[in-house]
Amino acid sequence: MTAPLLRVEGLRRHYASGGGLFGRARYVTRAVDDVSFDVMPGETLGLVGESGSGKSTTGRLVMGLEEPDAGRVVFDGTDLTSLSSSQRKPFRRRMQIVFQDPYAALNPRMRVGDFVQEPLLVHGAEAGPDRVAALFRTVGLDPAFMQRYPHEFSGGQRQRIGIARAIALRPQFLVADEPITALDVSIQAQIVNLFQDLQESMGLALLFIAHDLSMVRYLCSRVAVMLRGRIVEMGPTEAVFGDARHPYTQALLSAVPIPDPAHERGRKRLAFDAGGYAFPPAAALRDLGGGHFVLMGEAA
Amino acid sequence: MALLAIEDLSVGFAREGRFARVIPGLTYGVEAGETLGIVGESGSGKSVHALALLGLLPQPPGRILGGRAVFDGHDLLAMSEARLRDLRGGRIGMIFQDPMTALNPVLTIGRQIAEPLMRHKAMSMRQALDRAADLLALVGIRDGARRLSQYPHEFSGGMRQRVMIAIAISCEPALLIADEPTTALDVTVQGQILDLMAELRDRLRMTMVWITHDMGVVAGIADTIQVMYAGRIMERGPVDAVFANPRSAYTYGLLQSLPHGSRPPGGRLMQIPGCPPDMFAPPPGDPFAPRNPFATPRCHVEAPPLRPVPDSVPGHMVAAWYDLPRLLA
Amino acid sequence: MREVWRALTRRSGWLGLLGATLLVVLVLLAIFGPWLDLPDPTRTNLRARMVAPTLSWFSLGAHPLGTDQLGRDILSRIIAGSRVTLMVAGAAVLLGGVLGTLLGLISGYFGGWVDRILMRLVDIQLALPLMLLALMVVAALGPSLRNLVGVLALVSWVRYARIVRGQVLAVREREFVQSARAIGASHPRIILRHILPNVLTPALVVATLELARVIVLEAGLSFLGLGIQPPDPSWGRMLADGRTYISSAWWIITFPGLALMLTVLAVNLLGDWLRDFFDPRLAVR
Amino acid sequence: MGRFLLSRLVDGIVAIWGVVTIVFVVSRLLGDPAILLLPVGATEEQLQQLRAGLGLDQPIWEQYLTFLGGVVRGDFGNSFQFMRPALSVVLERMPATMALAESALLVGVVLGAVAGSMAALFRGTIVEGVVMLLALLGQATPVFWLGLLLILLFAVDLGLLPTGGYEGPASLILPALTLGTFTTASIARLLRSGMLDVMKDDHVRTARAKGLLPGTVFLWHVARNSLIPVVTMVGILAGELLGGSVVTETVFSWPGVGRLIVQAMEAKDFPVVQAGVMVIATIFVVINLFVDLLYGLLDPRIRARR
Repeated sequence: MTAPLLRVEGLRRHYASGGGLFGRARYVTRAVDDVSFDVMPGETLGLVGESGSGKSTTGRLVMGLEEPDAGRVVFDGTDLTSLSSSQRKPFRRRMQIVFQDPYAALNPRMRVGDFVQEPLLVHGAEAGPDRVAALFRTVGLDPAFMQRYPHEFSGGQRQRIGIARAIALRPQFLVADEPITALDVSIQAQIVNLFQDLQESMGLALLFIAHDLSMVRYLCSRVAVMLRGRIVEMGPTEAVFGDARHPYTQALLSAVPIPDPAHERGRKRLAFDAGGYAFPPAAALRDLGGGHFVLMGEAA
Repeated sequence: MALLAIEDLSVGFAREGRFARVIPGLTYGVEAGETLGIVGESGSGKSVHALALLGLLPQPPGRILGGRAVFDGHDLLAMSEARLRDLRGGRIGMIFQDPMTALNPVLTIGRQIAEPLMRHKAMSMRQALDRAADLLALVGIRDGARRLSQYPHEFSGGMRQRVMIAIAISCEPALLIADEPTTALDVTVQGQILDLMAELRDRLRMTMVWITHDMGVVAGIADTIQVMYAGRIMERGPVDAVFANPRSAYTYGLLQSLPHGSRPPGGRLMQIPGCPPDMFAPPPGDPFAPRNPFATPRCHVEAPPLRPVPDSVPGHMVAAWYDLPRLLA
Repeated sequence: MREVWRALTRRSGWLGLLGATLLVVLVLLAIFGPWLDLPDPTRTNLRARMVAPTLSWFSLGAHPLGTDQLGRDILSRIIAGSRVTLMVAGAAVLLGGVLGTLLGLISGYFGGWVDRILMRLVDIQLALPLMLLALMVVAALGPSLRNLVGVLALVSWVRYARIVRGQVLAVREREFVQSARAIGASHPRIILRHILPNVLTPALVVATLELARVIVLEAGLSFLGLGIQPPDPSWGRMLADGRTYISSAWWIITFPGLALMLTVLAVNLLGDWLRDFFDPRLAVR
Repeated sequence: MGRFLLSRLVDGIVAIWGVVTIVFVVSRLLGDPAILLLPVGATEEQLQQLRAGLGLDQPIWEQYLTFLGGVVRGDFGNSFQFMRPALSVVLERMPATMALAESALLVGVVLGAVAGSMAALFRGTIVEGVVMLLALLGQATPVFWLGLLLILLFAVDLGLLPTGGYEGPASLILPALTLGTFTTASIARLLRSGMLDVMKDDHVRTARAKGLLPGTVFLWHVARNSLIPVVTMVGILAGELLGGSVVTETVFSWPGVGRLIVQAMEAKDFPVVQAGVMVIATIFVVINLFVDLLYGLLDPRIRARR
């Protein structure tokens, strides 16, 4: 068995809100609470959950865009959380991120060619126009677009530009934070196929954060389901989708609309109150065999 | 008889001195008791035409260029604003996409539900608030009497959408237009809202127009599906027939580009190439032709009319010069 | 550039165009004033005291806008006054703008205690009506031109700092800045390449609005005798001097005030248009 | 809510403390008050004596603490001109300043609100054009010039109203109009643009989709929501108003705090300057405290956050 490329252990991030000049914080949001998972080289792990479940924060913590309150992010054997930002820089070549909103993800005052070139310059890599043009072609864009500004592009094209920037340094690992959510339906498949092509040609490992369960089922070999900052179920995609054990996963799967009228007419949705659900005491991920984990209390 | 019959509705938009006919001429009807699901991407004109019907389209930049929309025997577009106002919120209810912004943040929920009742049912504030509490119970919000005095920010997104539904159905409308009411919601909440809407529709015997971009949602709630692209109807018909046997390359592409189950090794999604047209410079002919691998030369020059599909169920119509089943075979 | 032109010539843009034109004319007059064939603005002529305006432009030696109580030509004094006013206000706005933008950038980007201290300083300064602050400082340091510029800059940095900080806070969370952090770009690079270009336009908008405020403030100080000192002509001072003669010579206070109002109007028009063009959200300040 | 009030109060006190410090620093920059106080040709001994009497021979931080202590007790020292406590000199002039500022604010809020609403309601018509033109001119006209013009027109030419002074309500009209013009113009413009923005909001579309009458939509869904930025603006405008009062009072020979400060500055009577500035800064801070409270009343989201 090979070693995981990325190992996340006990990651925690709490946000304090409220409070003032002297008061201590009034509310604590457990954005990410004791999250652990591995990503193997070349593998795609799906991270699903609803808005506010902590999935995007997890991605940001993995990338070091936010500091965790506790826990470790180990990349290829090195604990990144203990590194200074200059020690961390070499790892930035090897792991990158693609964002959700293709409108906010590009600097509106920078030519897209410069934007794609920037990581090459920052890391002192070969950054000539040919290299940038090659990147444009890799993501299916005409290199003639390099001189243009972001507002001249459609959503799908912008997302391609964001991807070109992310893969410029040939990373081994990519966080894709809801990369298709903001796109039109007819464009989503283009981007998913692009991810697939890149994965095959570059051997990329992918942390695919999404709330579209059908897409996750299609794209990911393993999936982790998050609820209010915690992973409640994780395992090989078919195990989780075919034999969901956690009530939240079951409710989620029962609610996914399927484009098939006959199926939809017979559907029974399971009720689940995500906000009111109480985690059982001493809950921990327990192995059901075959790498399928479910968050359960001790009694179970 | 059709409760709502739209004939040749045409809507334009002006921006920075340029003009676009975002809806070149739309004709369709909704039968009483029917649920029509309108599917389309951004820019397909699905939301714009609904706003235009009710006189809610901001003009300018929008402009209604012509057509009729007969509701219950009267043309909404020819009606005075005062008469249209009597219908809005009364016999025609509407629900919008984003429950976070669709409610007034500085007024209590109770007042916002009570307003249409006072307006259309001549209730006093007191009566209206009593009724509002019942309506909250109807849309599944417990402890309604207490929650009436709360403000929108004290409600979650799903709860706010329930409040919007309570407002829309408060006067028991004959027609309910729902513009992407579940798009901004999480999957499980979307499921709850879909169930609630189906139940209310049956209980109040409402006719419904449900606008969405999600094929899965339409499959669940609609009797008839109408697929729109670039302001035109590409295909329309009973959901079972259209999903089982799509005749428009666009409908087919949309359905095929969605993932089904897990990926077979080496498998790829079928993708629709290109991107939606710029409505300020639309392609001549069939607007989908430039992205359509099945397009015939005629598609590029002449827009096809919406015609019945000969060998399908009644009501199944498609706008295409090509014969998709034959091309696929 | 073409976009700017199109926006300027649009229906709502003509006011901005008007402002820009007025301002350009004013600046040209201020620069080329000395080359115009006009009477010396500081030369007194007691035989021609309080001559009423004549509009015979081309007759040599005439006073189109009249003369003041010392017989000085009002038109040439207004033009000479515009030089001083524009120089003082321009320098102050530039100085205040650079300082405020810099501090706003630092405050917004790094946050923490630097931010807290700076913003507290802003609050304190905002708790003091500007006019009073300027009055006090000028009274303390003496009304030299350099002090005046310094005081006006001190008064205006606050608004830049506030707006720029707010913008930085918004831009900092945008995904392209996150992306720059993700590729390991240095702080200076992120600030200079990604943040500064995206906050410059709001800062420019503030600069025009500040220019108008500072011009009025300077005129007010001069009016109270604490601004530009004689013999340098200044609009505020001309108004103050003309007060005494208000019942006998209306033109002494009318024309300098008109010049002041037109200048402020021009700058405001341009500023409003810039704001609407670049960022309508800045409207609520 | 209580905690919020407390924290705003602390903010206000910190701001006033900052003003005190600025005033202290500036007054020490003013030069040696002893030289200013004594007639020319005073002996070094006399100077030393006066310095000791004023506490100017103490180390600077001790002077600062003494000054702070004085401020807390309301003791700014005696006015050099009037030879009695500076604070009481200032407070005597307060009613005049308050009368002026209050009337100007009233003029500004009422006229501004009416004009702004009209402009928004009749957008695209001549009404909006006229209101906006007047508002632009109003914002561009410096108070001292406007004051002079009004005097020229109503006092000198028409002889309807007094040119200045403080005799009866008639003498308040011109100064209040002068001072209130900028406020009127600013509120009119802000309210108009605020209303036009709110009119585009989704919730107004919801209100219209309910079939509500235009009056109901405007009053409850547009005007109600547009008030919030206006209230913030009033806090800022209060500062402009207090600063503007310095000039307005000078133009109209209005016996208020502003004119007193200017006169005291000319006479280097800095205890009065200090007391005057402190009083005005305090008023400003108190106004903004009220604005913050009002803000919470208008916007339940903010109420909840407190």
